[in-house]
Amino acid sequence: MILLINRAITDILNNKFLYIVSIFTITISIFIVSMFTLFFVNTNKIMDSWEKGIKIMAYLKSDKNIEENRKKILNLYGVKEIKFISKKNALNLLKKQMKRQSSLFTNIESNPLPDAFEIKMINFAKNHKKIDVLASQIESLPFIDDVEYGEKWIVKYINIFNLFKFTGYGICVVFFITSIFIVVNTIKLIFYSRKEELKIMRLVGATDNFIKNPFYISGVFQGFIGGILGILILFIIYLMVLTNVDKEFILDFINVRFLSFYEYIILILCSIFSGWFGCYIALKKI
Amino acid sequence: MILLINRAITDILNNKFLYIVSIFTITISIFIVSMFTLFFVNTNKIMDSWEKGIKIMAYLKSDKNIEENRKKILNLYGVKEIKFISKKNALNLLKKQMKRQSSLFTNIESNPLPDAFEIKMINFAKNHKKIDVLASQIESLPFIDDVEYGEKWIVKYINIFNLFKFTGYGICVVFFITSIFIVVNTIKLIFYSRKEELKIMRLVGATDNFIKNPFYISGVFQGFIGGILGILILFIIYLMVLTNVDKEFILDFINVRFLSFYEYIILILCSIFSGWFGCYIALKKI
Amino acid sequence: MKLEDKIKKDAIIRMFHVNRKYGSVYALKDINIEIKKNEFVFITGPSGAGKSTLLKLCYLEEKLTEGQIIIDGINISRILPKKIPFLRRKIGIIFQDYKLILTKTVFENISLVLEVSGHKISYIKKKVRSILRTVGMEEKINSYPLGLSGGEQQRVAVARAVVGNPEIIFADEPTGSLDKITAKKIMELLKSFHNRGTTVIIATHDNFLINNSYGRVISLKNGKIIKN
Amino acid sequence: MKLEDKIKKDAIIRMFHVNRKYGSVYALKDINIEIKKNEFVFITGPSGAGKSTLLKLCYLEEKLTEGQIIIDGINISRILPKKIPFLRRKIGIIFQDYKLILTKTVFENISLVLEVSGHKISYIKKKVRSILRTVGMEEKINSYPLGLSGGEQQRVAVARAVVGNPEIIFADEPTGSLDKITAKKIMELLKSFHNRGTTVIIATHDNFLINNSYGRVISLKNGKIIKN
Ligand SMILES: Nc1ncnc2c1ncn2[C@@H]1O[C@H](COP(=O)(O)OP(=O)(O)OP(=O)(O)O)[C@@H](O)[C@H]1O
Ligand SMILES: Nc1ncnc2c1ncn2[C@@H]1O[C@H](COP(=O)(O)OP(=O)(O)OP(=O)(O)O)[C@@H](O)[C@H]1O
Ligand SMILES: [Mg+2]
Ligand SMILES: [Mg+2]
Repeated sequence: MILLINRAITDILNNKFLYIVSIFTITISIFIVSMFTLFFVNTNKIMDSWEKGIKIMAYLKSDKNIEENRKKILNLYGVKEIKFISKKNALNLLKKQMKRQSSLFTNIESNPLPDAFEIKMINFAKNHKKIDVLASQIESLPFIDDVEYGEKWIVKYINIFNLFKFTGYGICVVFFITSIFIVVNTIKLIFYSRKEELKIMRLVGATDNFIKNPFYISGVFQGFIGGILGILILFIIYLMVLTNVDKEFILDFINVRFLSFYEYIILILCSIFSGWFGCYIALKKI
Repeated sequence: MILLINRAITDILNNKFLYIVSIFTITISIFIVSMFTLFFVNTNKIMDSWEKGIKIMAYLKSDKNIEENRKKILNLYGVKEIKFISKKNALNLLKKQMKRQSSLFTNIESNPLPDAFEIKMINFAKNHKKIDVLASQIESLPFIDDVEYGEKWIVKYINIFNLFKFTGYGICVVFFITSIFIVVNTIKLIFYSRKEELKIMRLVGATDNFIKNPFYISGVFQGFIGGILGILILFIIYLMVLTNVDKEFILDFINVRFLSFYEYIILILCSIFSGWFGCYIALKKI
Repeated sequence: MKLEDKIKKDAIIRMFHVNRKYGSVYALKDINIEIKKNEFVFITGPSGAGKSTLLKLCYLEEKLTEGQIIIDGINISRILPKKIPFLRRKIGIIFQDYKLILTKTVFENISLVLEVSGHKISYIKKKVRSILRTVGMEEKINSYPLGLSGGEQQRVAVARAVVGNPEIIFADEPTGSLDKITAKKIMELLKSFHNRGTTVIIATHDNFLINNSYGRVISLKNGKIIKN
Repeated sequence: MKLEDKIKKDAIIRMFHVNRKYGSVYALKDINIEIKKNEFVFITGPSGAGKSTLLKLCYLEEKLTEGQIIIDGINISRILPKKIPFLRRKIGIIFQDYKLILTKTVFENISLVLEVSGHKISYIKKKVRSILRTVGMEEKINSYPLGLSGGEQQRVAVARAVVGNPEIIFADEPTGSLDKITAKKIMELLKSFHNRGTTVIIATHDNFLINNSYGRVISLKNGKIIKN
């Protein structure tokens, strides 16, 4: 075992240039993947905050059985939360929303607005078809007068969320695969330039494992170092951006955050995996 | 010249594996860059459509010199377009917007709303500080009663636009640089595994140019092929996604488009450049 | 008594109707050789006669086109791939082009053979040093092959071939880059292994080596045996 | 009359107090040699004596530690880098380790020398073929070096060295892998170039070559000249 690690180390020292190239490649790949993760993690929060805003307004007939009706709606699949908004609250809200135009309402005596439920949905139901279905289910309830749910507006936004989310996930997956490809390629190239050496080792009686194990060790090592460096570079850039950019500019809107410990671990594991996998693929045909 | 191209070709044939790896790497890099470009081009359109919505409402004192006042505002830096909204139009708009609550307005006789200008800004001014400045300039005009510009709302959205835009541009630049790095690395590695050959050529009297020119030719060639393949792969994936994904889902919202001819050319030029530049860097130290 | 058992008793290497073709050209044609344990054999012939090819077939760097080769009781065209390393550990090879690993020092190149068969570090260090002394290369123990002269590289190749105390030594032109005095020392070394029971097979075109030595001579020409 | 002009007249190669150190060890120490145009010189000595190093200094593969070497009137430690290729085109080199390009065929390896100096394809094809015939390798014209025997590779290396009709030929152990008959043919080839006016410098440890030949002998040992 000590001999094995020893061999892996001398191997790295004897082929510094190749290992530097390979670690550098892994570093870049991990940097890109983690940069994207960072971007995605942060924009995802924006999307989440938008999503929270999606709700259905259900206007009630003048039926006073509010608690009972609320339960009926709660039983529908997809409903998460229901808030009752009395006609009085509705008018106040309206006045507040329309500051300037509130002068319109000063002379009104009777309140023509209906009572309403504000209905929030579980995440799963936040899809434009599912909302349609839920809305018509609610509308068909006898105590409901009318249903309103932003229609076009809501559809638009849900579609943006989904477009972002799916392309986001897609890009992340593509990155991960391509960076593994690139690492595999680099390691393959390294093997190519060392194939004579491996042939000689075979000829003096080395078994497959004897030849391959140090490569796996150094592959994992390269992955580990590359991963750490990649995240480090990202972190440095992140700090540089954060100190140079007008802080209010971003911070008053969302808390841009760096990766969590959990995400670190995942990224470094991915990096180690790609080093290992690169070796695996490159060694398979030797 | 024919001899030169001849040598470049035999060179590629003699080192198929190395060239395949290198073209493959360029393909991947261009694929990533162009995927990102595509993503960015399409989301950018969304952002643009949002941006168009940013406007300042300037409420007028009861001054009838509308044309003159409009001109005064138009002279301010950053103003692009001004639309006059009379009090009557404003009320109609309000009624339309509030469908449900429009019953509120049925009994109103006198219109308490003021006349207003809806002011759109040039792109350059779409920054939350610049809007602040412009708004207070407008407010200080004698014929203006009050100014309203979405305040928090607008600031939020402008910040989102900018966050997206800047990280978007940033990611694009980082990609381009890293993919050039990776291509350079790959080509360096290829040179490394062929340095003996180059040394021999030197020893039999080859000049620098004699050695390097075929490499440049094949570098450009690799870049070209890699670029075409990368875009091709992206296009295939794009078609696959487009045929499989629920069409309304995306299309009713924005027209997702593929790259323009102009963008193709840019990408392929970038790819060729990276092949050439990879050679340049790798050859510099030889 | 099986055929293979019978052969094992008296012959360590036996070739039956061995052919090796490259494209349509025969590098070796209908070779039949039997080499006994502890024999000292020269394979000779002009450039391109097939000497190296013959050795390469024995240590499995090249594959047979037709025929059978039995080494130490093992039919090498039927050997399981994972057993090949263990066969090779019984063999010491001096390659015509040395085949030193350029990224490893002289010490590392030689110790590799011992590491492969799992020897202890302390033993390896002692053994490598002593074998380098024998070939007159102890001063270059930490040099890299590219920092050695042609003859020095060849001596390292010799040292690597014999360091594992192999049962069979294949030496392909082991003294081609050496001056007469050093060449004689290397031949003496090979003979001392022979005296300890090793089978030694030397491919060479150098008549001087053959004339000043003892042992059997097999002459090849154009891939065929012309004298045995 | 400047010093360099004077030398040009009678000597094509002249070395003044040449030293070459590797680390703290001298591979060559205080070498003073003058070689006239159209001389035929053997440099001899045991393995590690410094023969190859001496040649490498002349064709600029290695750098001098101290001293001056003047070749064809050019002081090679002061030569402009971009002029080196043109100096090398006047020189034909047979490397001890052949230095064939493994990814190129025999034809491509040899034609490279002619392409480099801008010859026409038709001339190149004819010339390469004829030189391969001379060394007995015309059948292997489309082989790759790894598909050749050791001696065949060496003959390709010889062909490459002489194909450009160089003014000086440096031959480092040019017959080390060749049987006596082929070796003799190669020596004849080198002599025929000598007869046409080429300066030939051969590094070898093979006394047989030297004894059966004509020409001046310079003996090295441990980096010093012991006989001139
Ligand atoms: N991999 C190969 N592909 C094609 N031909 C080959 C290959 N290896 C060897 N040959 C041919 O087989 C013949 C015998 O080669 P071999 O190396 O056995 O000769 P040799 O007797 O060792 O010669 P030398 O004394 O020059 O080393 C040669 O003509 C050579 O060109
Ligand atoms: N690059 C190098 N680094 C360190 N030492 C070197 C280097 N090249 C040669 N030497 C040493 O210089 C000495 C002379 O080497 P050289 O190759 O000139 O010997 P040679 O006379 O050609 O021997 P041979 O007949 O074995 O080829 C040797 O001891 C060698 O180890
Ligand atoms: Mg041979
Ligand atoms: Mg030498």
